[in-house]
Amino acid sequence: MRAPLKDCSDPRNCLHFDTHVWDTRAGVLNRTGFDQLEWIQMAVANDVQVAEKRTAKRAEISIGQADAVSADPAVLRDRLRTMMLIRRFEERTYQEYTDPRKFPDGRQEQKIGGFCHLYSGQEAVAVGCVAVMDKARDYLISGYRCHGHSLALGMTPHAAMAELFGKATGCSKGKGGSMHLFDAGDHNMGGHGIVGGQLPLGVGLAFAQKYKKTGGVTFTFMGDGAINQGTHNESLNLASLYKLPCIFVVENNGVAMGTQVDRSSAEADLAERGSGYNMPHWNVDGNDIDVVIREFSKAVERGRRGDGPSYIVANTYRFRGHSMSDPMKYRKTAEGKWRPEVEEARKRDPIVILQNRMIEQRLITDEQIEAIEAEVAEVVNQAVEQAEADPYPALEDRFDDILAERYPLQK
Amino acid sequence: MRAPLKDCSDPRNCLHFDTHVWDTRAGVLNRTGFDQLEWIQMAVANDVQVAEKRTAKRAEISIGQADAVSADPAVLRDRLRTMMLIRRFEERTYQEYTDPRKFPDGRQEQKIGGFCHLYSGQEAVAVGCVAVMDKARDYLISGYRCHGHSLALGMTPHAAMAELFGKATGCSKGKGGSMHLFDAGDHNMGGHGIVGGQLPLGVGLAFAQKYKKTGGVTFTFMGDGAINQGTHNESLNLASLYKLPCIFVVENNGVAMGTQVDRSSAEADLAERGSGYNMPHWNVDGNDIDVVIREFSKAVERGRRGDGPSYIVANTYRFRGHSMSDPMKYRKTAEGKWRPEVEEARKRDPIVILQNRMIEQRLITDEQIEAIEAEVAEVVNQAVEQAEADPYPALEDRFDDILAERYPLQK
Amino acid sequence: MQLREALRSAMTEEMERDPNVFLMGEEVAEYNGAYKVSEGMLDRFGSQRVIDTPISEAGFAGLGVGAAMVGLRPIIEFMSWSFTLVCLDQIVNNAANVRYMSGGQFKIPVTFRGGNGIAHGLAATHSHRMESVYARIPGLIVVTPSTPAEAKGLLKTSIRCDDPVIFLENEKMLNETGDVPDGSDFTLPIGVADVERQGKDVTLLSYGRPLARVVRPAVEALQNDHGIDVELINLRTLRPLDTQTIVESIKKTNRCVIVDEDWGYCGMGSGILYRIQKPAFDHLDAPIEYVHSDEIPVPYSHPLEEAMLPSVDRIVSAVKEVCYR
Amino acid sequence: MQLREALRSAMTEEMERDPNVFLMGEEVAEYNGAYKVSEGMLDRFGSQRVIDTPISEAGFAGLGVGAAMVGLRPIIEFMSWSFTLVCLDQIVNNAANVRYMSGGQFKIPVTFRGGNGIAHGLAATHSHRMESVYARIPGLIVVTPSTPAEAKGLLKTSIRCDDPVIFLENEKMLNETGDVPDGSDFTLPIGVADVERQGKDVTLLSYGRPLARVVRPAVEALQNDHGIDVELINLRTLRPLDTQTIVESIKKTNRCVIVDEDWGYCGMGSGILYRIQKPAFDHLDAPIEYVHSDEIPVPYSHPLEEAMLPSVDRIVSAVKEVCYR
Ligand SMILES: Cc1ncc(C[n+]2csc(CCOP(=O)(O)OP(=O)(O)O)c2C)c(N)n1
Ligand SMILES: Cc1ncc(C[n+]2csc(CCOP(=O)(O)OP(=O)(O)O)c2C)c(N)n1
Ligand SMILES: [Mg+2]
Ligand SMILES: [Mg+2]
Repeated sequence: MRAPLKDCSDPRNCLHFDTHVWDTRAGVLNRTGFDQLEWIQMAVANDVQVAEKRTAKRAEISIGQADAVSADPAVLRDRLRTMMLIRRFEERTYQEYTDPRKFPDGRQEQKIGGFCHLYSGQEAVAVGCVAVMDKARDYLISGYRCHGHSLALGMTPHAAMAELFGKATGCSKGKGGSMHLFDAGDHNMGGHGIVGGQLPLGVGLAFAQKYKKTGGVTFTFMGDGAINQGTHNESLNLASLYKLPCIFVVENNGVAMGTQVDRSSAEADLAERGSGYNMPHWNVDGNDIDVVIREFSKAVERGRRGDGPSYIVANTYRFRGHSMSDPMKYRKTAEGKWRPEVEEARKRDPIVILQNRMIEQRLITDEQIEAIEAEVAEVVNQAVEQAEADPYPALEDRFDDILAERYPLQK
Repeated sequence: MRAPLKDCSDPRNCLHFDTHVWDTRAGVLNRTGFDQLEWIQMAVANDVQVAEKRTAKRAEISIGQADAVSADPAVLRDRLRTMMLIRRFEERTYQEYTDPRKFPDGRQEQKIGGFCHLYSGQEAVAVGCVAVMDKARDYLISGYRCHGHSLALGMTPHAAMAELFGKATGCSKGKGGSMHLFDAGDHNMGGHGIVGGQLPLGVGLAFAQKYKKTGGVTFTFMGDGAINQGTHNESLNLASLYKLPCIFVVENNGVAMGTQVDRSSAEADLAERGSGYNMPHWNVDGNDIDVVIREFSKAVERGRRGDGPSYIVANTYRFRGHSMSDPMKYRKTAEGKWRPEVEEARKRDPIVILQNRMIEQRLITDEQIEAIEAEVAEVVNQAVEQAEADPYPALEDRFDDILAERYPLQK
Repeated sequence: MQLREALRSAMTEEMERDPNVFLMGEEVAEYNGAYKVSEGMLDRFGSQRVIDTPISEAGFAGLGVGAAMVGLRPIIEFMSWSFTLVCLDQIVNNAANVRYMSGGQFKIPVTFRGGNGIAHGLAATHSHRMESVYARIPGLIVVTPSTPAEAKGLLKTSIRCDDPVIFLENEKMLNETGDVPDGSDFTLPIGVADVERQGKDVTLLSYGRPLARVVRPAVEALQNDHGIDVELINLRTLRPLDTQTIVESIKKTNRCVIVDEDWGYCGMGSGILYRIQKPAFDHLDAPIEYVHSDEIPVPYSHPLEEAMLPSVDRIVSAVKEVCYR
Repeated sequence: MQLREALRSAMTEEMERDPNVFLMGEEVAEYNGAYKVSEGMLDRFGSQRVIDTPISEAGFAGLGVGAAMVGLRPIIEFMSWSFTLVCLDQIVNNAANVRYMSGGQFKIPVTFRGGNGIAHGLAATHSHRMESVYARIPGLIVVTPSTPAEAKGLLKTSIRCDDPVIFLENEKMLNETGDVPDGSDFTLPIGVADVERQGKDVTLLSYGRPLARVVRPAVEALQNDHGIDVELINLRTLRPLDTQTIVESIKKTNRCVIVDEDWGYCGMGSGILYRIQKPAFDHLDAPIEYVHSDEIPVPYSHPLEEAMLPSVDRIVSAVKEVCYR
């Protein structure tokens, strides 16, 4: 029924990712190169040779408490549900974006404006991340592809959809839109439209956590394209110099708009971009939520212990186009057919991976999965209906929320 | 007579720097960590183990044609003279900056305005660099500490001093000042005041060289502080992605203003900041001009061959303060005495190193050195006198040189 | 011809004319342009001259300036001028200052182009109107077309120009169609405003996107519904401003209204107002009106965004006000 | 008290008052401040609260905004506002926009401060006057003192303010001395201009550094040598502008001259001019004069730099012109 879990055939998503190789210098967890098999073999060979010396250091980062295998089945089912909810929300968003609102007089109107970037295919990263967060003290900040992170953090599909519709009931009162979803209560620090612009903010959140000694950590997300912004260099260095509990997560979905990673980064192994900052940097399989949880936990522990930041590249795949207008020619053959990579990626669908694993481990049945499917579809349905019925903000509201104070101000 | 050439006692200037260790991946020349002896030993051990495999790769970068030892004695003497000229120019600039111009009526006026950053102590880097350049097709671009590079490239001390005095005869007609020395004829592309701002320009110059297939290379200089600007990430990646003949040179003089390297960079081995871009990156002893020449030549050959950029950290020392107003407290003990590092650095004076080596090799005599000393002092003297006698630009000239065209413009 | 095609044909012709011209930017090559402006250009000119970049605006903007210093003539496309907030230093301190600081030793023949301003539903980060920021800078030229013919004629002159040009398009303008004179010799002058419509009652100044969106419709409404005969000046170049054409017009009409989509305070219209209020003072029968966007971050929600923008109604009211009607 | 001491005492008092306030910037701690503004503060507050940064303006400006989102009150020192050309995005899109884009969920109580404008002999890259660039942005507050008392009183309010404040000092101002009221309760209001001198003939508007350098001397010369009685308004806050105080004054004097060191076109004075020309139009007997720096990159050479700046003579001429004398 579910596509069976196969050996990974897309090297980008291959489980080699979570084989990490230790650099000989203190605390530096190195990466494996996914497109340089020779290098991987070499690294593994070295690993054996110097295994003795490394054991002490490897122990430094122990496996997190949130290890999937030992988790409560209810928790696992909840994670699966969240991933399925995100998928359903995004696919519905796709429909809502492309189906205009139709008025009795024949007029049509786009329900969702501007750019809209869907998260389908990357769910394991956001949901895995939130699984290791302590929401009382940790923060998450992301780029403009932020629906998944927001829902994973607890935003209701209604608040998200209403924001996409520009309604007063949206999480940002309709002022931010798809790229700028915020929820202070969820410690969802946005939704940021400028590529790389959120990185210094993430460092600042982590700075505040250290300053106030909360023990919290901040997950700072970015895309594979964002690593080429200047803020990347400045933020990594600051976070490591000040030993801040900032966990940088590169969601490497292989492409920035239409530019494949090997055409945007001189070094195709993106974890390497995290070297030079005296910070652990490694690749993980971003399609396997259990791997995400295990690997992110290490970074969380390191952060909580006061040892500073980490740099994790979560390798995954974006099922949809960059935004709604993207014909994805870069994924098609000259004849306009999908390239084999797309089929391969489908086989590594993070939701299917988790479903199959849970079925295998008898933690869920096909019937239960179908029940979840129906339930999240209904939730999203209702969110859309309610958002559609909700009012737009009053026009005068556009002048609110600019400043917190009234002026003249004397304090 | 000359302070004898000792074993390096400042680890920053230790000859270990030019021991480079090969990474196993194609073409990547790795660095040695200068403050991590264990790592160096480890690396060397590995080097032996896999020496076989690496031999082929190491051969890829052969020693440049400009190897000091085999060079013409006249050429060597000329290099020494240029270094001594720069030193004399800078020390005289120090005097001119601090001695105001005195008028008969008792009025005083500063001769040199604004910030002024002296190059004393770093001469081997600029002079060694120019020694490997083919000035018909190569370019050099630098930051605001640009007097040394400019003189090494052939700017007359008069044109430089007149610029510092703000005179019409200055290299930039008095419009640029100390931080913005340019000479298009010398392929001296400036003199740039914004830390890191010149890096993308250097990439652009190298882009033009590749575009026009000139075979030229561009030396793009920066300080150890500049590696923390965003442009560093963007420029390194672009240069390597496009395989441009851009040679990044970090002049690591140990400090950015008053901030020592270990307080500005999370990783104290600065060559590491060049990793992650699929580009050779290594440390060199920036106080030994022969090492500079040998190492920079490798990068030049790589560039000319079309293999792309290199990243070289030239470790050196700044004898003077950051700019003229710097009391250098960060180099003093609580009692206001110089810390031992300063004495150590003096022993590694790049001029003394070259002088002693040349004496040892009987390429120069003490008397000849003194003659050079007298000659450059006189040249600088005359430059100052002439610059002092030169006129300021006419006030109306301030409206010139803004745009190249006249408007309205139709073409 | 669509405006995007006019831009493409300007670039194509100039690249054929001069091998030193090349095009670089995010998604300009293999993707055929984020907005399809450069469609087909990779096929035509190859990957040496039509070049995709990583998302490194400071890097490739500066690359363009460096390449221009040694004789290339780069066309640097920004996906949006909003994104140049991350690379302003490269444009201001390098493109605009290097010539001056070197005492005139270098020319900087680079053209920066891309979509400027509000393109609807993109919210505050993606809706910046950057014209006043650049128009303020000595050493830069700022050009903004509003029709396909202007797009082609002005872009060609910009590429041929030896100074750095800030060329401001708008995403929503690209689909607009219009006639474009034939032949690769067609160019338009930089620094010359166009009196689009002669009129005797009031001088209306505008540029770029709002011309088609609201200004031209408002001019029609004013004539038809209010009998007000507007002299409409399309500025075309924002730096250097063609003050002479404007002041001549005000001498005739004695009234002036400026319309743009910038924020008012320290915005483009403020600069224009400053340039003309003194020479026009004795000829003005009313204060100069300036119709601009509300001074708020651009809201995402469609009705709010619509409400913040200059509208036909706002323009009509402002014109009536200066005409004391 | 020196102005630098006034700034230091404002920061020191606010850091003592509120543990969430901290100071961060290049060379603020161990070097005691590039211009000694923060001298002694590292010793007093320790390295947790007085923090040196690498040369990463975008990084630490954004760090300040992020920390402010969760309740800290950062004081971010820029060695020069000129250098903020490399980090404008962090200030415009993050400091100014995050509150709005989140529908008001976050306050951003960050103060950015440092030297703005021309500090002599620093040439084009280091002499930017950034006030109009920031004053244009909704979501920001822009404050600029001219005396030690103002520096202290305004900086304290800025630090206490829950919105992002752009606080513009000038390197050459730091040595100036003046009385500062005793007590840590002394603050001055943001958004209120100061009528420094009452006068009946002409309203003169200025702010920041030129006040002491040329404006106050010019006012004296106008009174003594020309019998012109100037009403001098020190704006103190550039956003929000205290339009009311200005217009009230013009109603009395019927004449107005603006003086700043910005470039004119789209500069600060253009914004001020726009704000007042309409409400003041019926009261103006002459066009508003705006005395600003020449519109050229700032030259290094001292005589050229001097020549480009507003001078006492230029101000006197402009005032005489609006007074038709
Ligand atoms: C500074 C900046 N430049 C360009 C853009 C336009 N842009 C938006 S998303 C995007 C691609 C980003 O790709 P990536 O970082 O890989 O994230 P993904 O879309 O794959 O999640 C680009 C170029 C922007 N928003 N900001
Ligand atoms: C973007 C920017 N920020 C700050 C400065 C001020 N500044 C000038 S030089 C300097 C230190 C640079 O140190 P480094 O890069 O090591 O070069 P060095 O002075 O040692 O040659 C600083 C902070 C500047 N010019 N530009
Ligand atoms: Mg991507
Ligand atoms: Mg240094």
